[in-house]
Amino acid sequence: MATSHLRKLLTVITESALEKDLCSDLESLGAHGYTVTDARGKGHRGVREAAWDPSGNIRVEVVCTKETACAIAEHLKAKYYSNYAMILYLSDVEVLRPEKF
Amino acid sequence: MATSHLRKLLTVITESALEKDLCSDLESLGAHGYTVTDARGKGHRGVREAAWDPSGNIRVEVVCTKETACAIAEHLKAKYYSNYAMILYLSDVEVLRPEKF
Amino acid sequence: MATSHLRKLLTVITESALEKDLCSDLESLGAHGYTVTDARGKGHRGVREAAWDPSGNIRVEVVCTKETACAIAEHLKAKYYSNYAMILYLSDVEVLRPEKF
Amino acid sequence: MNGFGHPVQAQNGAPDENRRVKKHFLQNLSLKPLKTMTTLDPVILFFLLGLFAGLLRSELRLPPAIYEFLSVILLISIGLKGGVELSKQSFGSLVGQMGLVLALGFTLPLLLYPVLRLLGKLARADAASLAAHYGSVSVGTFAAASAWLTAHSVPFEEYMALFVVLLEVPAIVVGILLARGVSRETRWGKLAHEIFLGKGIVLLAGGLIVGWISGPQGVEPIGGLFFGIFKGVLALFLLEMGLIAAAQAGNLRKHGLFLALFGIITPLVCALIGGSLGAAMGLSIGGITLLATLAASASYIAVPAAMRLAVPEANPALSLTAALGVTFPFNVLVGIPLYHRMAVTLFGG
Amino acid sequence: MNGFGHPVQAQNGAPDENRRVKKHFLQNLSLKPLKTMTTLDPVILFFLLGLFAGLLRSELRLPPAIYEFLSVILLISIGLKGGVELSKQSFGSLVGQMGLVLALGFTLPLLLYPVLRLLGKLARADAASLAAHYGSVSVGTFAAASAWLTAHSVPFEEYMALFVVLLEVPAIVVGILLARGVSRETRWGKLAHEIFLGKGIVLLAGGLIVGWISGPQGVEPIGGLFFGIFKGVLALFLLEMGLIAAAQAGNLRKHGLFLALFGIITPLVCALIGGSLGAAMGLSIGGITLLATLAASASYIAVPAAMRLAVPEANPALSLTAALGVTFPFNVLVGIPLYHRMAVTLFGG
Amino acid sequence: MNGFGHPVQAQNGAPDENRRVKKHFLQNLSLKPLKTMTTLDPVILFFLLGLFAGLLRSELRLPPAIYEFLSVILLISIGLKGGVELSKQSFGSLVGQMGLVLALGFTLPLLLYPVLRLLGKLARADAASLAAHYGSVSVGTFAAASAWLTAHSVPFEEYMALFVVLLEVPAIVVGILLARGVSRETRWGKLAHEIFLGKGIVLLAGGLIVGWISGPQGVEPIGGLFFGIFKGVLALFLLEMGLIAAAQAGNLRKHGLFLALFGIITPLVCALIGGSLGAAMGLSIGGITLLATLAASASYIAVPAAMRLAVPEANPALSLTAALGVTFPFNVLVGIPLYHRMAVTLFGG
Ligand SMILES: Nc1ncnc2c1ncn2[C@@H]1O[C@H](COP(=O)(O)O)[C@@H](O)[C@H]1O
Ligand SMILES: Nc1ncnc2c1ncn2[C@@H]1O[C@H](COP(=O)(O)O)[C@@H](O)[C@H]1O
Ligand SMILES: Nc1ncnc2c1ncn2[C@@H]1O[C@H](COP(=O)(O)O)[C@@H](O)[C@H]1O
Ligand code: NA
Ligand code: NA
Ligand code: NA
Repeated sequence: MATSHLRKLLTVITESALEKDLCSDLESLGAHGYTVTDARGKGHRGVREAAWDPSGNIRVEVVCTKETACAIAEHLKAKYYSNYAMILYLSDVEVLRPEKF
Repeated sequence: MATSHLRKLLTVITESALEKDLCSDLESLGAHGYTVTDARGKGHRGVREAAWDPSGNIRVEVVCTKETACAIAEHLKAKYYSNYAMILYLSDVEVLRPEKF
Repeated sequence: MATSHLRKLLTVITESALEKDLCSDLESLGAHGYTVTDARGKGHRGVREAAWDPSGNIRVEVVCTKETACAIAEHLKAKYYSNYAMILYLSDVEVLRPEKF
Repeated sequence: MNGFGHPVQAQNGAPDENRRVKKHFLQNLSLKPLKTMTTLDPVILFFLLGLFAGLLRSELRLPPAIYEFLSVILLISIGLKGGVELSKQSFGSLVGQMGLVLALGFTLPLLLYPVLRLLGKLARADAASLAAHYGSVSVGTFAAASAWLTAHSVPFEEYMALFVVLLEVPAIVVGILLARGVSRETRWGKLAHEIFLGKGIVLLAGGLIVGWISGPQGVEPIGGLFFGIFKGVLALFLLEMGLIAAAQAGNLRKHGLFLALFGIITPLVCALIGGSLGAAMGLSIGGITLLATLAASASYIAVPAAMRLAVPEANPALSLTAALGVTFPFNVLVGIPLYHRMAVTLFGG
Repeated sequence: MNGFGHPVQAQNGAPDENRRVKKHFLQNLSLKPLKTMTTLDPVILFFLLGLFAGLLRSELRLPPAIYEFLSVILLISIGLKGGVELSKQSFGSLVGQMGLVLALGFTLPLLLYPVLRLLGKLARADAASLAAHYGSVSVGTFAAASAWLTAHSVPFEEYMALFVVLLEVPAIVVGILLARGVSRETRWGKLAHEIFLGKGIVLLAGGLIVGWISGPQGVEPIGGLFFGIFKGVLALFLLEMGLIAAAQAGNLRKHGLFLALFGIITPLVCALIGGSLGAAMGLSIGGITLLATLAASASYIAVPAAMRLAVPEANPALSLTAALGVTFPFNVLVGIPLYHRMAVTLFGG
Repeated sequence: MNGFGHPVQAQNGAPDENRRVKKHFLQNLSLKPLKTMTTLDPVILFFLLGLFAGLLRSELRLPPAIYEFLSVILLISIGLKGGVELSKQSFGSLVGQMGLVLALGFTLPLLLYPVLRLLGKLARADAASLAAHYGSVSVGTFAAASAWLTAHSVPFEEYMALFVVLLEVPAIVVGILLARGVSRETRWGKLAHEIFLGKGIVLLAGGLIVGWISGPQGVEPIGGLFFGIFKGVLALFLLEMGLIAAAQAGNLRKHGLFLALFGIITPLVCALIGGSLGAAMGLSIGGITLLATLAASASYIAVPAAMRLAVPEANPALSLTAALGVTFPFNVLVGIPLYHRMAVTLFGG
């Protein structure tokens, strides 16, 4: 696999209520795609159970360049961190087709 | 993103039946939070289908310090590995607000 | 955790319709296990909503050796990339029991 | 009869008979403490079952998809039923009532806000959000109240489902204005979309319109799902609501006495206002009871969703704990019969 | 009657009465524009509700598990009903009809393919895939058509559910052959497995067999779920289908006029072919209407799944947009009554 | 009648008529092999459908949420029905029976354990776990048995749902004691919580209590969901159970002949013990059949969950394969009629 390229994987875990807004933020900040799964969990803002719809979490993944990842992270921090249950982390990934991300 | 900090992401994949016990273990070992998603899969203990509730897997993620991650990993290995379908892996992640993890 | 070992985590995000074929490919290429979660998302081939079954995505994870990961990645690229919605990325993970992967 | 395949006997047994027989049986057993329960509908017993199971931390959890399914059926059923009755009314005669009900929806949150600011010493956003929750309505409570009235053979204006739709929205608008003021740039277009096209309104109003167009015989073929199993669906829904209400108990301990008191006193006061309006509007005793219940109920679906996006700095735990953990159980277990008694006593001349 | 616990009045009200009353009510209101809707079944109104909610980008989304649940009940209900009627037929008398219907299933895609290649200028795989979609059938459309006929008191051959099963498969085989040719190594074994053991066929054929073995009284105890709430389940299913159809609208804009035209003209032509065959087979007017509807309908479950695996280079957006975004709504809203009128006019001597 | 909107004819057709007609029809077709199936209830046919679809590796998979939904309705229905009948009994007269049934629950696993250790040569934990599974009961099997009795017009003591609750727990306690001994520190508090507040017990016992408090007429308004569609829900549930049972077939090949033999012989022996106890308790033939079936059935919900946490070193594949892959199908397809025949032959004097 000589042709692999480095990108960033940004993972955001937050309230389901934000899905729509968050995804349109991601697109306008330059992400070429995203993947969402339903999740539940616990953090500083307590248990989020998913017993009924709006009480659950979503887990959003974006593979993108380092610059885009940082821009998204800063934006989310500024816009959502103070009022919403949200965590966010970044890791390094290799991709095969760099033009896609 | 000058202010990013290194943490460990611990991912555990195991039987849904363990969710309650596992999460309380995580908390008592110092995790500040965790995220759970439902999953299915196959490993050394065969196919786990999620066709009905207890036959499925969960995928649990914890972002924490290296020390906590190792403590949790050792604990889970000792307590569950011999009798339960379980795998566990660690990776490096960058977080924005280190005080949360 | 002196005894941790390096492996690759391969993550594939693709159409749910491929689950059966993809999993049997993984096994025949040497993966010792895999984990599947249901997902939705957006990419070059548009929105995949999961509103009804076949319109959704799956997110498949495989922990394996570097060689196996590359073999799988090449195979998937050759077999599915041109006709299916699919992305694929690799990252480094540490595992406790190397013989399992 | 010894099987599961057939409905239980006496489809036409009068409810009074029913209660008499039950009392009789319980007296024979001489289980005195149960006697107070003789007026408990099975749907209420299912709510209690969920509540106890939740408080005892039972494993019992219904998948979210089931909760969705049950609430979809409830919303459509209520809408359909209301629409069918609406089709029997001349629309003109209702415009006056509709205006008054809308006015109630704007007034209630305006009354509650100063109380929350001054007595509750809550921050502006939190006070506005709580006011919006209690100014709006809970469809589950409305369903429980209709079922209670039916079980007690109290007739009511079936078209009141229309009032549920009307009462759902104004409090949201008022709440956002209270939190943000008029000056700041709230994205009203996006918000209106969010509110009017949310699940609750679409299904309730959609059901109303379908019922209204189709009329009584038109909806009959789909009645098996939407009317025939309605009360069973309500029982399961309340079981789930009991579990959800119990899950709020932890928060309740945290946020203290104020929420508990607010969650009980507010519905009492609002019921009086709503009931009086109903009487002024010339509703029947059943109708007065229902309007009182609507005023007394607090939203836990439409308003939380709207507030989370429009007033994110309001703490959602506060309003959900009060609405789901205190007011919903209070209304379902104590409030509804109380509001009926109130209607009879004050307006039953 | 003032509660939710009981089905709406007049279980035995004749449908004609029904429509007369409805018309009467709407005239009194003098809401002229609604008058064209007087023949709209509530299940169609629910489809429109879903369509509008979807087009307006409502929050309304039913969890996939509910969609699955509804479609499982629909498939089994249709199968059971067909099987019960089959048990009243002598099997021998149907073999001829079955052969003709199978021939229809092989012929339709062969007729459509050249049109798509020459007029539509589509690539081979895309033309073959679209031909397979339109050569096969949609169970949801069949259910809507049966409900429409029942609501309009048009009798039909109930065993036609058998034809749904028969028409589902041949077009898939033809489509794959058109795309791949006979020479190339298609894994037919795997494909046959995929097709015959897919959800749709298993439940429909399974229901048929159960109904056929059990006979009318045998299935009666399970009738509460599979017949009693059938039309309500269909209403919810069509609500969801409306949402799904609306979601295809975006694609429609992209893929332009051709798909829209193809999605409307094809069902008209196919309906004529299917209806003529039905008349030749000696079916009743209702049966002719149903066979016309089946021919006019396009698969959106079995065929997309099979094509995705067997002809992956075909763009699934093309066929789904046409089948779900154009043809399904067209058939449900306009086609079914039209095909009935056609049957009466052409073959109603 | 030619539509889906109405239940199939002859709501009051006697089951005997039913079977006669069916036989007649099948003889006319002269399909001899089918003749043995004439006593097959449609719910059993749905089980077979699931089994075959599963063994043929069909795509058919119901979402887990549906499985949950169906089992919630089943558990509550059975509980309600039992509770209603309980409300007609004097409680005192049942205490004796309840004691005997509890004793049965403690005895069965103690009888099975030595057999599994000595004949099966199983490890301590595995033997204890299997003993617990077979000492406890399966609610699905109970539902199938009640439906079978009803379909064959065999009356039984409806309050036996109470025995299901009573039989569910003791075997778990015995199993854990057998695996762990008394000395070791098992966390009984946590376990008791796990067991008594598991989904199964809460819904079954909850339904019992609600039915018991509400009485026959009290539960009537919720009967549409819990009784009206019960048998259809059971049919879908058994379809799913067929799929699940088929999925165990792979394991069966692995774990060999012993499990297959154990899974068939154990229910036969247990049925004899349970049936004899029923006869000694003075139950009717239907009641004897049901108690035999309960004794013969193996738990696949409550016990697996409890054992997984309390005796994790027991291999869950062993007990699930036997209980789901062998004993459940055996009981549903062969056992129930057999236990009825046994009851008639041995105790039918
Ligand atoms: N340390 C953590 N590890 C993994 N997930 C976390 C962690 N902390 C929080 N989360 C997830 O992020 C959500 C929001 O976190 P918080 O804002 O801290 O309440 C929680 O509901 C969890 O699902
Ligand atoms: N190599 C692997 N890669 C990804 N997931 C795995 C792997 N091995 C096992 N798993 C997951 O972990 C669960 C338990 O594994 P095991 O204990 O090996 O049966 C499986 O059901 C899979 O979901
Ligand atoms: N940049 C990305 N980051 C995360 N997920 C993506 C990204 N691009 C695509 N995906 C996911 O992969 C699926 C297929 O992608 P595509 O083939 O580009 O349509 C999408 O539906 C998304 O779920
Ligand atoms: Na209110
Ligand atoms: Na067609
Ligand atoms: Na047993």
